[in-house]
Amino acid sequence: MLSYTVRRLLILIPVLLGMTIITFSIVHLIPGNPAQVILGESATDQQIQNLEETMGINEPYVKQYWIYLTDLLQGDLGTSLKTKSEVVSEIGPKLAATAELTFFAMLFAIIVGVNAGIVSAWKQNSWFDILAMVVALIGVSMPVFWLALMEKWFFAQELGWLPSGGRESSRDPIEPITHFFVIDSILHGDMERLVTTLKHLVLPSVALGTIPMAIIARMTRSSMLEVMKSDYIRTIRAKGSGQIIVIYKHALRNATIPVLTVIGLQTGVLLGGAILTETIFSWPGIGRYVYDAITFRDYPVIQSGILVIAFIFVMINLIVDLLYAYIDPRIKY
Amino acid sequence: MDNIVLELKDLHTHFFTDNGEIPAVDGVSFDLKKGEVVGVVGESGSGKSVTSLSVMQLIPNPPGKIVGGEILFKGENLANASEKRMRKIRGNEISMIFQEPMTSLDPVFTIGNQLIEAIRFHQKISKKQARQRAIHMLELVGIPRADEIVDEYPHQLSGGMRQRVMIAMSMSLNPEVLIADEPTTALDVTIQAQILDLMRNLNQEQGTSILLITHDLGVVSEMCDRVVVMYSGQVVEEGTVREIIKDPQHPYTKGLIRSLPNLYKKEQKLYSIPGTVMKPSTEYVGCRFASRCEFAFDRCFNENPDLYELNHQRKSRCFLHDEEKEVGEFVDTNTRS
Amino acid sequence: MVKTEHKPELSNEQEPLNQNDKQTKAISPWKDAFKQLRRNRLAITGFIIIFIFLMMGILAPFLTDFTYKEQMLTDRLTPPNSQYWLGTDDLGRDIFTRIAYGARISLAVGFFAIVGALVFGSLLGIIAGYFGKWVDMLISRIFDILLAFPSILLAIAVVAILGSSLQNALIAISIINIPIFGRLVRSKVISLREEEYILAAKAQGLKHGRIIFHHILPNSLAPIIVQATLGFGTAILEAAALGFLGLGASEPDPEWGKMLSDSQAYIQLAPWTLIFPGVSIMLVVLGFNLIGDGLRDALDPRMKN
Amino acid sequence: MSTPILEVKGLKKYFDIRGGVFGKKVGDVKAVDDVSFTVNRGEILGLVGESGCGKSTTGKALLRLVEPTDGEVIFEDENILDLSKEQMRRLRKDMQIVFQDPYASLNPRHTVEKIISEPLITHGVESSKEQKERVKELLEVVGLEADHASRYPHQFSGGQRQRIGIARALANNPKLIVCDEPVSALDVSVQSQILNLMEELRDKYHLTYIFIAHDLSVVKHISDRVGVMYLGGLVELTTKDQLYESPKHPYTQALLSAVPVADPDYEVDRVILEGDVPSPSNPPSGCPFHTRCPMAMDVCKEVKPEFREIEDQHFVACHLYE
Repeated sequence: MLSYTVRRLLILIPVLLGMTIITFSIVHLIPGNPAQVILGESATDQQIQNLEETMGINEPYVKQYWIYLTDLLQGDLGTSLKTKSEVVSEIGPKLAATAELTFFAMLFAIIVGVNAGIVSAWKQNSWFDILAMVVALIGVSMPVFWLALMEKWFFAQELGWLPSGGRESSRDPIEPITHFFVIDSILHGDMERLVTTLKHLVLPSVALGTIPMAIIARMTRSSMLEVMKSDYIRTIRAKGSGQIIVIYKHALRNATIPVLTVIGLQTGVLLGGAILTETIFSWPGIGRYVYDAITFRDYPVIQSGILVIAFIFVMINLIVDLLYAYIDPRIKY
Repeated sequence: MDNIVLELKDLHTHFFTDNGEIPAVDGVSFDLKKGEVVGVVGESGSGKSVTSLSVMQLIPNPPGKIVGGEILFKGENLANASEKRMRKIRGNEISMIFQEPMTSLDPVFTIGNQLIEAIRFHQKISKKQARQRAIHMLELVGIPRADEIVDEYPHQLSGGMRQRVMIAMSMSLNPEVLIADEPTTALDVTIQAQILDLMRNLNQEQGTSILLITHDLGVVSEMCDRVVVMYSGQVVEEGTVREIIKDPQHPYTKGLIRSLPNLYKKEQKLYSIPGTVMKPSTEYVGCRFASRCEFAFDRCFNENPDLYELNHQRKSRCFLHDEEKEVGEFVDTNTRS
Repeated sequence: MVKTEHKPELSNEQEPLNQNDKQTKAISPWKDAFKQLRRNRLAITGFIIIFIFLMMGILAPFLTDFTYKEQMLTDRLTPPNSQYWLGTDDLGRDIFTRIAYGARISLAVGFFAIVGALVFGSLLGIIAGYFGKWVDMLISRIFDILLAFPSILLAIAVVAILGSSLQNALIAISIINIPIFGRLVRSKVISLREEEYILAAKAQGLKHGRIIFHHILPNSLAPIIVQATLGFGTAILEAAALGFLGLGASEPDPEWGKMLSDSQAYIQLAPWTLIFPGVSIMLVVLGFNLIGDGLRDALDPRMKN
Repeated sequence: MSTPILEVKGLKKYFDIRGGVFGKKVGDVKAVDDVSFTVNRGEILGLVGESGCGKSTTGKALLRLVEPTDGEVIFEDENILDLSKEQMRRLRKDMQIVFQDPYASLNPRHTVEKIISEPLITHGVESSKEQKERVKELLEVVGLEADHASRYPHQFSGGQRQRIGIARALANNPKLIVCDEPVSALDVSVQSQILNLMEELRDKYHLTYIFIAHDLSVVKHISDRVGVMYLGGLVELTTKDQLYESPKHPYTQALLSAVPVADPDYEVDRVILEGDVPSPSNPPSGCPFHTRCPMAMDVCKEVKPEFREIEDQHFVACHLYE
């Protein structure tokens, strides 16, 4: 297990380097003079020159990349052109906001998706199965931002059941401790605020989690059906075990293995989807941060935002791979 | 007759597929007595495995379904027993081992976990006791280092060892009947010898009745008291192992035995039955073997013969038994070159 | 009556095929798959949906009296009625017209992006899978890197580098799909290389080229076709997402994602401006997903026996 | 009769085991470890052994379908391991193989016609009329009908598929055919059809077979001489009568005694071997069989016995006969 972990970590090195090459290109390879492009038409020569110097644009690419990389390793993610402050100091609370949203979205996706998949497989061809699979099929075909817009319109604006955006009510901002507002409200011992926070989480999490939920449900179902046909399930039935043990103990554990991979990959979809969902629900997370940066052509922020999200995605997949090895004893290294 | 533990009466198990209804088991009857080893022999597609799965009600449904007949286990008809009742019987009173030891154990749980689960489902004993019992069973089936193996995963064991684990699991509750569905087919011959030896000992020491499903006449000859020969979903011949091998009556059995290369006999050329096994079909009316049979005559293609009872528990499904003369002629062919 | 003459004991006697031997004609696996697909009602539904949108795109000029950029400023945000079937947007443009023209954009972007990804991805995948060793190492690592980004993010990165336009969005979508096809083809080639019939081909003394083109390629086609069909759907979703973020089509192109983005502000006032473009995206993607699922069932790699 | 067509000297095939943090080579599986034998023109040499003994790898290594690690394979006075890939490709005309799984070895997307004509095209039969004629002829030779040519493999039964595989192997009139478990996947009644067919073809076309199988009775039936393999090496090689009547190696004795005989009167003096075959990645020292051998001596643990001729035509690798 240790050797496997170490090997997985070593494999990550070229991947992480490759990622930085791509994000490096965002700022340094844009056609024309990057400084000019970044600062826009109205920039003065002086401004362009200053930026060229700080970016080291006249150096060869290899050297520029080296500078970028060493800066990164020192925790320097560049400076926002819009706010003129360090990206690294801005990104923390936004990351927490995104993490909180992603967590709840994934929680929703996994709980609903896995259970719907199990029941569908168990009661194959029942009305529940057919309904669930139709819903899942529609779910995977839906653009996440459209779903978000529709939810916002219907549940927030038409029905007024839930807040239409933001993480908290603007009149009464929370004193952040961890920047995870659910945890912060608990730490403050403020139950009313906890309810408000959770209410704000419902629409964006459901919007963001629907597609992964549909995919997880489909995957769980087919994986369960596959496992249910296997020889060892027949053995377990031949021992006289009941349906519950067969399904929830043996079939589920075996079926989890492919489902886990899907969950890992869907986290990526979720993180990507966060850019769209957070924009629609004015969620002050990293997705919206990147979206705003796109609108303002704030290249250093786009660059760092993408890098940070990709980094998180890679780490989540690493965890999934390690979990894999934990669940499936056949994987040994 | 009173010591019959398992009796199949006119069992019909059909599969309902896109290509129509397939009578995989088409009116099978035979019995198994206490302490007896009965072999069910047949080639692929003969319905021997489906028969054994039917007894346990482990036919994947859909597409398979028992559509007729009785399965009497100590007088109780299992063919229409509830799932709840079957769960009590499976593993406890009738247990089963399968052909593929490599895939028949759950890969993500330890050997011990799977054994303990089987024991504790039927007997209310503590985990610790069940574990002791599991280790004891592993020792009984000749697994070395049983107290360590119990905590290992199936993939850490060889095929032969896994089949021993399967046997340990199936014997752990001292069932009256053990159904072994091609238990050694996937194993090497030296390992097969070990497993057959083990099964023979269990049969002799514990008095377990064994229903042995196999395609290998050698295995049958070594293990069984009586033999049932199946072809295309039906029993074509039944008798003691000596009768079947030394004096086969049905043309199929004859052909099968003659087409077997023998380790201890010199033969110039093997006999071969032309053609392949006919897939069972609901529409076909004639004898299932007629198209491959060198003795077939008109009646064979239009009518399916009954099982003729030649002697006590000696049966054969062939029109040639209709007249004494023809049987005589028939037996003659055995010596023909 | 016993037949007296017995058949000669000839070993190479014909084994009869099953009862229906005489009727058995050659059944090509492709034809077989096609037959199965035709029986699949969901897949047929998918084909119908895609066909309708395809026709809408092709026949757009004949279906409406408007053009997609024509602004009827007096009729802004009109709800659906007999004149404007699906209503108008904030600039008074007919939404049905824009959706019909938009079908052209979405289907074309989906098609070209996936075909591009398919060609480059398969090529790289075959090279990596067939030649192995360091070539495989290099190509696989590049795939790993590209797949390390959530796909929409990588698309944003590519568009950020190339500049935002519909064409660059298409290129971006193509690039993010390359590793998906590449990996699929690579793993298929590697698993096929182990197949006994490939070994048999080698044992016959067949040349590399013939093994690749006559054995490996035709047998890896099925999963590629399935992936491509599902890929059309994802590519359309990705194009819409880029359009929504303002990184794809520009004014006045009636790209569906962009239409949604433009109308966001009118969500309460004129929900139809958002409902119909969204439903269109969903239907087209659903159509491709249905076909893809149907194809997967029909082309099941484990051949029926 | 006894002119050698194929001589194998010290054939080895090791597969790398990779592991550790960097996936570097940490050992090897000695699938075939120093195997030598000769095959005479027109004979059938049987190779038997249990799974994992390396018999199949040996067969494939002879044809360079897996590249041997070391050794010589002399086919008609030429060491084929020295040939370039292109020379080897041309030589495949003369050396053919029939595989175990008659389904897996036929391309599911090709018609029988294409399957059988492919080797013809590859080795110079260009006119499509000639190809068609030959395919028809070959189908008849193996007992199929000419109109089967347009069908696909999935439309045939196991025995028929194996006939197709045999027809393909025969296409270019080969001299040597390696038969890699050709009847193991077949039912008993079909198995004898294929065995008889193979014997007939041998006589008709003066073929030489290397017949690999795990079923001792099948090998006995068809072979002239038989080699027994254990853990990557030959332990005994002699004529079939010698081998089955007076096996010398303790493994051969145990193996023969383990075969269940379809005769209730036959009392076998059974030697039941204990334990499993050791892993070829970590073979025991000395004689590979000493861990299970009922007659193991001290020397067996230390020294690997030489494979040598103890009687005329009878080769054994065992310290008992030194």
